[in-house]
Amino acid sequence: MSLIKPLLRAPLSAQFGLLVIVLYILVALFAPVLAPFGETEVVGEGFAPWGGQFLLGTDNLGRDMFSRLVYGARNTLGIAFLTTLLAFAVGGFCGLVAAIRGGWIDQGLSRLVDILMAIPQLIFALLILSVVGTNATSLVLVIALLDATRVFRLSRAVAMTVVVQDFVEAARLRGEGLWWLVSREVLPNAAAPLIAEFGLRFCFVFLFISALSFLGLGIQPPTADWGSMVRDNAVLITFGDISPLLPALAVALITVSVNFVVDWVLHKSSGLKEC
Amino acid sequence: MSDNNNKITQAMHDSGLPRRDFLKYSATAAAIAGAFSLGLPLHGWAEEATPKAGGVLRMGLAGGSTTDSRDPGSWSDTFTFVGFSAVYNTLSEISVDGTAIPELAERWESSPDARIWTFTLRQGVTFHNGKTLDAGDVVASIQHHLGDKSTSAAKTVLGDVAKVQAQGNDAVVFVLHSGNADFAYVVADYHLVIMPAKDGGADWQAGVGTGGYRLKGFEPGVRMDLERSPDYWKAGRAHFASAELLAIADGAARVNALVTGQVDVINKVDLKTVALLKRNPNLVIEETKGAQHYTFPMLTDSQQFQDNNIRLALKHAINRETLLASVLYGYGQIGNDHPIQPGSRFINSALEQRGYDPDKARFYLRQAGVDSLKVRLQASDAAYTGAVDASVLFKEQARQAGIDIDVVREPADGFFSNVWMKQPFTTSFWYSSLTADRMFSIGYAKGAAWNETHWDNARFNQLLNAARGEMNAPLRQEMYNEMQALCRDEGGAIVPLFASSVAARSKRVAHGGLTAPYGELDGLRLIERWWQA
Amino acid sequence: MTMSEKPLLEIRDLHIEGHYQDAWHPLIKGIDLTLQRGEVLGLIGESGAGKSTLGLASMGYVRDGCRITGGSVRFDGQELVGAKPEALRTLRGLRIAYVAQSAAASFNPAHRLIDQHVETAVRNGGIDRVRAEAEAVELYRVLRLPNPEQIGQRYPHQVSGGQLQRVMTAMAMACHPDLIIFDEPTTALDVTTQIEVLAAIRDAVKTYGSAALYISHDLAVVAQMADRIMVLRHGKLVEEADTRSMLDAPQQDYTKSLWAVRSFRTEPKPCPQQATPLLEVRKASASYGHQPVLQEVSLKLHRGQTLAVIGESGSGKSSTARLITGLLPPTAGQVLYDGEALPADYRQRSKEQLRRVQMIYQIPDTALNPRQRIVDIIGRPLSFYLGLKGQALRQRVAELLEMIELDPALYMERQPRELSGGQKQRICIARALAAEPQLIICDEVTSALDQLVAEGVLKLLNRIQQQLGVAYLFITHDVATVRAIADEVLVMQRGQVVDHGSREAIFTPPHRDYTGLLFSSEPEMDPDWLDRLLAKRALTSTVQTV
Amino acid sequence: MNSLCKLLLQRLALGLLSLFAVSVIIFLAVGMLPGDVAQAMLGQAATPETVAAFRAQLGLDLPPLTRFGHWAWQLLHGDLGLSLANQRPIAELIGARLGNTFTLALLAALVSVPAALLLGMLAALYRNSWFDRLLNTSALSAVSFPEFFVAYILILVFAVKLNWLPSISNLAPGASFAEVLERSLLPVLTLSLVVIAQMMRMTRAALINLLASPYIEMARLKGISQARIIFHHALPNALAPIINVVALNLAYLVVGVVVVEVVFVYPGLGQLLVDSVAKRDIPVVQACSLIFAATYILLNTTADVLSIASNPRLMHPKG
Repeated sequence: MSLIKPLLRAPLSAQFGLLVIVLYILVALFAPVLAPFGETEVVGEGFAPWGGQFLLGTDNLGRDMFSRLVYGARNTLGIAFLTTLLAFAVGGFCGLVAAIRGGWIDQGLSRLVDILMAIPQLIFALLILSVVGTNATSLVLVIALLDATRVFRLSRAVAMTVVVQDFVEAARLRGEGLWWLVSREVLPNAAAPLIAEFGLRFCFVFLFISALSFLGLGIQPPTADWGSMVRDNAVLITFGDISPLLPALAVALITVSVNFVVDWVLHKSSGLKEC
Repeated sequence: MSDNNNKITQAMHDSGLPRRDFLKYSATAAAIAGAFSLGLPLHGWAEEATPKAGGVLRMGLAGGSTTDSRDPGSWSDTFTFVGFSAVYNTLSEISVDGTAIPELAERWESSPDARIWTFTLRQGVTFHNGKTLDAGDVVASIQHHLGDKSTSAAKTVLGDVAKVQAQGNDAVVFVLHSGNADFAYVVADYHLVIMPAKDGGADWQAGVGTGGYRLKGFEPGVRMDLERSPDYWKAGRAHFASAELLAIADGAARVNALVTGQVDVINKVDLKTVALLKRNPNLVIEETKGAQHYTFPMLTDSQQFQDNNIRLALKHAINRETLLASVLYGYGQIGNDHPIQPGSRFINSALEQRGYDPDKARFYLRQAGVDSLKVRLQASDAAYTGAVDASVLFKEQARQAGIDIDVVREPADGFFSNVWMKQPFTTSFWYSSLTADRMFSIGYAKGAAWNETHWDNARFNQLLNAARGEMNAPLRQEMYNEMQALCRDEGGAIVPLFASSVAARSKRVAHGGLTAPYGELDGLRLIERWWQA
Repeated sequence: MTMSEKPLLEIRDLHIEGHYQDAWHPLIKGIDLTLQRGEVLGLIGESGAGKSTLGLASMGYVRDGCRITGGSVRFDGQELVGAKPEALRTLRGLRIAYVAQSAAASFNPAHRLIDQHVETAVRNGGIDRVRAEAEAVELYRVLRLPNPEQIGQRYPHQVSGGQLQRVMTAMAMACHPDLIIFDEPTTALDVTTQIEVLAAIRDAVKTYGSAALYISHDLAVVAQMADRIMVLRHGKLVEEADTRSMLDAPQQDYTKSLWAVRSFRTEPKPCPQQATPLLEVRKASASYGHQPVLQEVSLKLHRGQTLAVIGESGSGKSSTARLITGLLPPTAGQVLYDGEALPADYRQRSKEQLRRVQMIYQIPDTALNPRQRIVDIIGRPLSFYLGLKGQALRQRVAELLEMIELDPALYMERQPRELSGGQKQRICIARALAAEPQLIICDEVTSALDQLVAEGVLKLLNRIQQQLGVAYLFITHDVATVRAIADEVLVMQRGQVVDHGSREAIFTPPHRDYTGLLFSSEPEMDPDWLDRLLAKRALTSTVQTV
Repeated sequence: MNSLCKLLLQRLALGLLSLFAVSVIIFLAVGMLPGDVAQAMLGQAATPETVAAFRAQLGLDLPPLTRFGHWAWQLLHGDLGLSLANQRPIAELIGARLGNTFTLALLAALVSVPAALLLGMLAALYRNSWFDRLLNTSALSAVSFPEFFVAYILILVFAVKLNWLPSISNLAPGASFAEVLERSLLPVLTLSLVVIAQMMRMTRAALINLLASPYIEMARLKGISQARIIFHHALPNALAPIINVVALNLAYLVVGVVVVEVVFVYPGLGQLLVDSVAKRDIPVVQACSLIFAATYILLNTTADVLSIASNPRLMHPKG
C-alpha cells in the first residue's frame, strides 16, 4: 500500500540498503536450506580452494566456508538483533517511564545511567564477561545492558519532547495509567527516531560483538560467526588471501546498508517538516 | 587462531594449572653426568660461515605479559625465558645434543645413590656490576625458590632438595631427600638463574647477571632491551651488539612485523600461515618438535572410566593422523598414549604405535559388556588452541566405533580450576619435560598434584621410585620402557598428539643449527647463540 | 504619484510551488503586484494565503523546499527571478530589508545586537563600523528604544520582545533601504506592547520615506499602517483597493465575511446569584519553584455560564487553568467543585472528579495524538469513563461528530493530520464532550485559528452550551473574543485578579486603569484609530513604556 | 556570572560523585571475578597453606568493605598500590603506558578533530551536492567497518605492499618525536578514520539543523554570504552538540582503543587492563578502570562546561 511508494522514491543508497537487509534476513531464515553443508560439519580437507565442490573453499578444519558464511548470517544477525531488541525493551521502556513519571524515578534512573556510561563499554563488557563467562546468553545480556544505557538516554530525550505535548497532558488529566501513557500516547509518537536508533544500535552491537570476538570474548567457536571468522583468518590478509575478507565484507555490507536506510528514514522524517 | 586467545588462555590456565616448567627436553642418550670435561662444544658442525659480531637482534615474541616481573620465580612464558636467559647463566646448560653440560659450574659429582650433588664453580666469572661470582651467590639464588614462603614456579622442580650449602668459595652442595640421577638437568632449569647475593637473599630486582647481555630496559608486556656485556666470560657466544624483544600477543601482528622487516624472529607462528610464509624467500621456518603434548584425560576412578576396557575402546576410536593434519597442520607428531615424545632419549622405541581401529574399539566395548557408549567430553580451548575442534573431530571418528561423544564446550576462564581433574572426561595439555622422571612424577604418579587421571598403578609407582635413583642407564631405560607401556595400555590419558613449536626468522639472522629438540628458539637461547647474517 | 513614474516593485503573474508530502503544490497562483516608491502596501489574508511567500519573493527569495515556477519580480527595474546569488546579495539588506514576525527567533543568539545590526552595512555597504554604529544609535533613538547608546551591546535574550522587534526594525533601516518587508511584525506581541511597535514602525517609515510591504492577518493593524490593501486567499488576489475604500466598501464576499467576523455576540445569560457555584477558586496562590505566578486568585463560575479570563502573557491566566485541573497544586487557597474541595493534585482526584472537568487546548495540532484515529480519540473517554464498547461506542462517537458538524462517515477513521486546524479543534471539543462534563476549560482555543474559523468554533461552543448547559472557563488574551462570548469577565495582570464583573459591566466605561489600557489597545477597524489613541495617550500621558 | 559558577561547581561535584560511584561498581565487579589471585599467582607451588599466607599478605582475607576503604584511602593519598602480579608500584606500571595512550589519543585527535570539523562544515556548505554525498557515503562506510578490519587493510597497504610505515608501534624508550610519529601513524590513521566519520556527520547535522532556523534566514535576507552564514552565524550556535560529540570521541580515543592496541602492538593502557583482568591483578584493574572512568567523566564535564560557556544565555544572564 503506502509503503511501496516511498520505497520507489527512496534514494538509490536506501534502496540498495533495503535490498541487502531483506537478502540477509532471507539468508538467515533459510540458512539450513541454502547451505550445502552443516554449520560445524567437517566435509573435506582444510583450506580447499574455491570452486568445485566447495563454492568458497573450506576453512582450517575443512568445514565449508560458504555454509559457515550462511550460518554466520543467522548466528551473528540473530544475536545482534536479539541484543538490540533486549536493549531497546529495557532501555526504551525505562526511558519512556522516566520521561513520563519524572521526579525521583527520572532522577534515579538518569544518574544510574550516567554512572554506568562513565565506565568504558568495552572494559565493562570485558569485566562482566570474565565474571559470568562467555556464552551466547551472557553475551546478549551484557551487551544489551550496556547498550540499554544509550537507548535510555535517547528514548528519554525523545519521549520528553512528546510528553510536553498537550495530548499527553489530556491523557493524564483523563486519569490514564502508566501503561496507557507509554503504549498509546508516547511510544507511537517516539517510534520514528527510536526505529532509526534501533538501526544504528544494531550496527553498533554488531561491530561490538565482532570486536569482542576479536579479543576472544565474543561468540565462541564452533558456532559460525562473522566476527570470529574474520579474526581467525585476519593474518591471511597480509598474504593477499581474500577469504577472511568475505565475512568482514558481510559485516561491513550489512552495517552500511542499515546505515543507509536509517539515514534515509531520518532524512525523510526531518524533511517532512521543511515546508 | 589468534594468539591473543592464547594469551588469555595462558592466563586462565595459570590460575589452576601448574606451570609445568617448560622443561622441554628430549635427547637420545641417557647420559648421567658424573664429571664432564671442561670447555664448551663449538658449533664445529655448523654449515654456516663463521659467526659475525655486531648488529641488532629484534624479536617479536608471544608470551609476554604486563604482569611479568624480574623475579625468576615468576617467569612463566617465552618472553621472560628468552630475555633473561641472555642476562643470566645457570649452573648447567643443555647442549645442542640435549645433554647437560657445565655453564657456571665447571664440573659436578654425585654420591653413588645420587643423593648428594657437588657443583664446582667456574673461576673468574663476574656479574655485570663487577662482583665476582662465588658459592654464596649460588646458594642465595637457589634458596630464592625454596622455603615455605616461596611462591616460585621452580619450587616443585627443587622439591627433592633438602639442603643447599656452600662448600668453600667455589663449590655448592645439594642434599636431596632421595636419589635423583637427573639432577644436573634439574639445575639447568631456566628459573634457576644465578643472581648476586644481597642482604642474605638473591638480588633479583637489579637485573644483574653473569650472562652475555646487560639488561638495559624492561617494560613488562611491552619490550626488553639488552646490550652486549663487553667482558662476557663465555667464548664464541653473544655475537649481537644488542637485542630488542617486543611482546607481540597478536599472531597476525607478529607475522606482519616479520614480513615487513620490523623484527627478525618471531615465535608461535600461526600454523595457517606457515605455508604462505614459506613462499617468502627472505624467511625461514624453524620447527621445534615435541614442545608439548595434548591429552584427553579420563578419570580412572570415575564410574564411567574405571573399566580399562572402556579406556582402551576410546584410545582406539581416535584418528591421530587426521587430528595431526587438521589441528596442527602436520606440525607435530602423533602420540602413543604416553607422555614421552618421539625422539626423546627416553622413548620406548619398541612400543607398537596405536592406530585408529573402530573394530578394536567395539571389541573392547564388548569386553566391558556394552554395545555402545555415550560419554560427555568437556572441552575448552583453554587447554590449547583447537582443543574444541579436536574434540569435535574425535566425536566424528568415535561414532564409527559406536561411541557417542557429547562435546560440551566449557568457558576458558576457570576451566583448569573447575573442570579439569574434576570432570571425568576433559581436554588438557602438557609442556614436555626435560626428563622422563619429571614428566611421570608430576602427571602420573599416585598422589601427584597434577595426576590428571587420578591414576593409581602400583607397578608404575614402584618403577618410578626405582628409576629415579638408578644410576645404571640401561637398567633405568628398561624401567622407563615398561612405564610407557603401562601408560599406553592401562593409563587414563589419551595422548593423541605432540605439537611442534613453530618459529620463523628472517635471513638477516643466522644460526649454526638449532638445539632441537629442546625448547623453542634454539633452547630459548637464540640471543647468545645466533648472529647477524 | 503619477503613473509615469517607474514602480519600485513590480510583480507579474508570479507562480510559486512548495514541496511537501512528496509532491509539489502551488502556493502562489499568478499574482500581480505594483508598489510605488514611498508607498505602504498591506497584504492581508488567512494562513495559507501565501502572503509571507509573496513577501519573501519580492526579495527574490524562496524558502527551502519551494520554487518559483513562473512570472517575474522586478525591483527598480531589475529582474530578481533567476538573478545570480551575488546580485541578490547586493540588494538584500542594502536596498530591500526584511522584518520578521519573531524578532526573538530571528536574531542570532550568539552575537550582540549591534554586531548584527551593522553587519550588512559594514560588509556589503562599504560603511565603516564607527559610522554604522553611530547611525544605529540614532535609529534606536528614533524608534524610542530606552538607553539607545547601550542597548546594542546586549544579546538578544537580554532584551524584551517589544524592544527586540523595534531593534529589528532599526536594523532593517540601517542602510536606508528603498523597500522594507514587514512580515507580521507585531503578531507575537501583546496588545499593549503592539501599540508601541506599530507607532515606532510607522514613524520610522515616514521619516525615511521607505516603501513597505506590510503583511498581517489582522485587518485592524494593517488599516493603521497601509495606504493600500491587497486581500489574498489561497495564493490568489481577492481584492485590492486603497485602505479607506477597502474598509468602508469591500466588494468580494470573502472580504465581506472577513469584515463581519467581529460582529458575533452571544445572548447574555443571567447569573444565578444564590446557587452554589459549579466552580469556585478561593484565594489561591501558586508558584513555579520560587517564582510566584498566582496571588490570591478567587473566582466563581455557575452552571451553564461562561467565565472569560483575560490577560496578557504572564498574567497568570493559563496558570489559573492549570490550578483548577490539578496540574499546578496551589501553595495556598483551594478549588471547590460544586461546593466540595477538589484534591490539589490531579493524581489524587477520582475518575469521576476528573471526568467532570474537561479541557480544550490552544493548539489543536499538539492536543490530538497524531497516531490515533478520530474514533479512538473521541472514543477513549467514552470507554474510559462510561465503559462504552463496540457498536454503542461507535454510535456515540458518530453522535458527537454530528454535534460538532463533521460527517461521521467521512471523519471517523481519519487521522488528525488529515484535518484542518478548525476541524481539529472541533475534534478536541468532541473529545471533551465525550466525557459528559459539566465544566470545560477553554485555554485560548481560538488564538491559533484564522478569524473565520475561530468564529465558527465560538458559535459551535455557544450552541453546545445552549443544548447541554455546560459551563465554560474561557481563557483568552483577545478582547474581541471576550466581548463575543463572556457572561462574566475576570481581568488578570501579573498573577492577580485586577478587575471582574459581568460582560456588560466590564465593557461599559469608565474602566479601571489596566482594563482601560487593555481595551483601548485593541486595534479598531479605523485607519485613524492609532493616531487618535496616541494623541489621547500623549495627552493623558499614561503611555506605558514597554 | 554567579549562576554560571554555581552551575560549574554543580557539574564538578556531579563528576566527582560519579567517579566515586564508578569506583564502587568497579570494585564490586572486580571482586566478583572468578578465580583467585593467590591461586593465579602461585600456580604450581600452591599448597593450601601458602595460598592462605599469600592471601593474608595481599589482604584478600579482609572483608570487602574494609578492603574498599583501605583502597580508597590510599587512593586519596595518591597511592595506587602495588601490582599483585609483579609487586611493582602501579603508578610506575601505568605511567609510561598512560603517556602512550594519551599520545596516541592526542595525535589521533589532532588529525581527526580539525579534519572532521572542516569536512562537516564543507558538507554543510555544499549540502546535497555530489561532494556532500560522497563524503556522507564514505563516512557511513567508515563507521561500518570493524576497526581491526580497517587496521589490517592499512597494514596491508602501507606496511606490507608499500613498506612506507611500520606495521607495529615499536615505541623504544628515548625515541625521538619523529620516530614516535612515524611508528604511531598507522594506529593514528585507523582511529582517525573511525572517529572522523561520526564527528563529521554530527557537525554537518548540527549545522544543517540550524540552517532552518529563522535567524539564518534573516542572515540570508540581510545579504550575508553562504560561507559567512555557516562559519559566523551557524557555527557558534552549533558548538554545544559539536563539543559534545568531540568529547565523546576523545573519550573513545582514550578508553576504546584496545583492539587497535592489540593489532599494532601499541603499549597502551587498554592492553594492560585486558592482561590484568586475565591475571586477576585486581589493583591494576581498579587503577586502569578508574583512570578510564575519570577521563570519560573529565571530558564529559569539560564538554558540559564548554557548552555552557558557548551559550550566551548563560554567559550573559539577563540581569
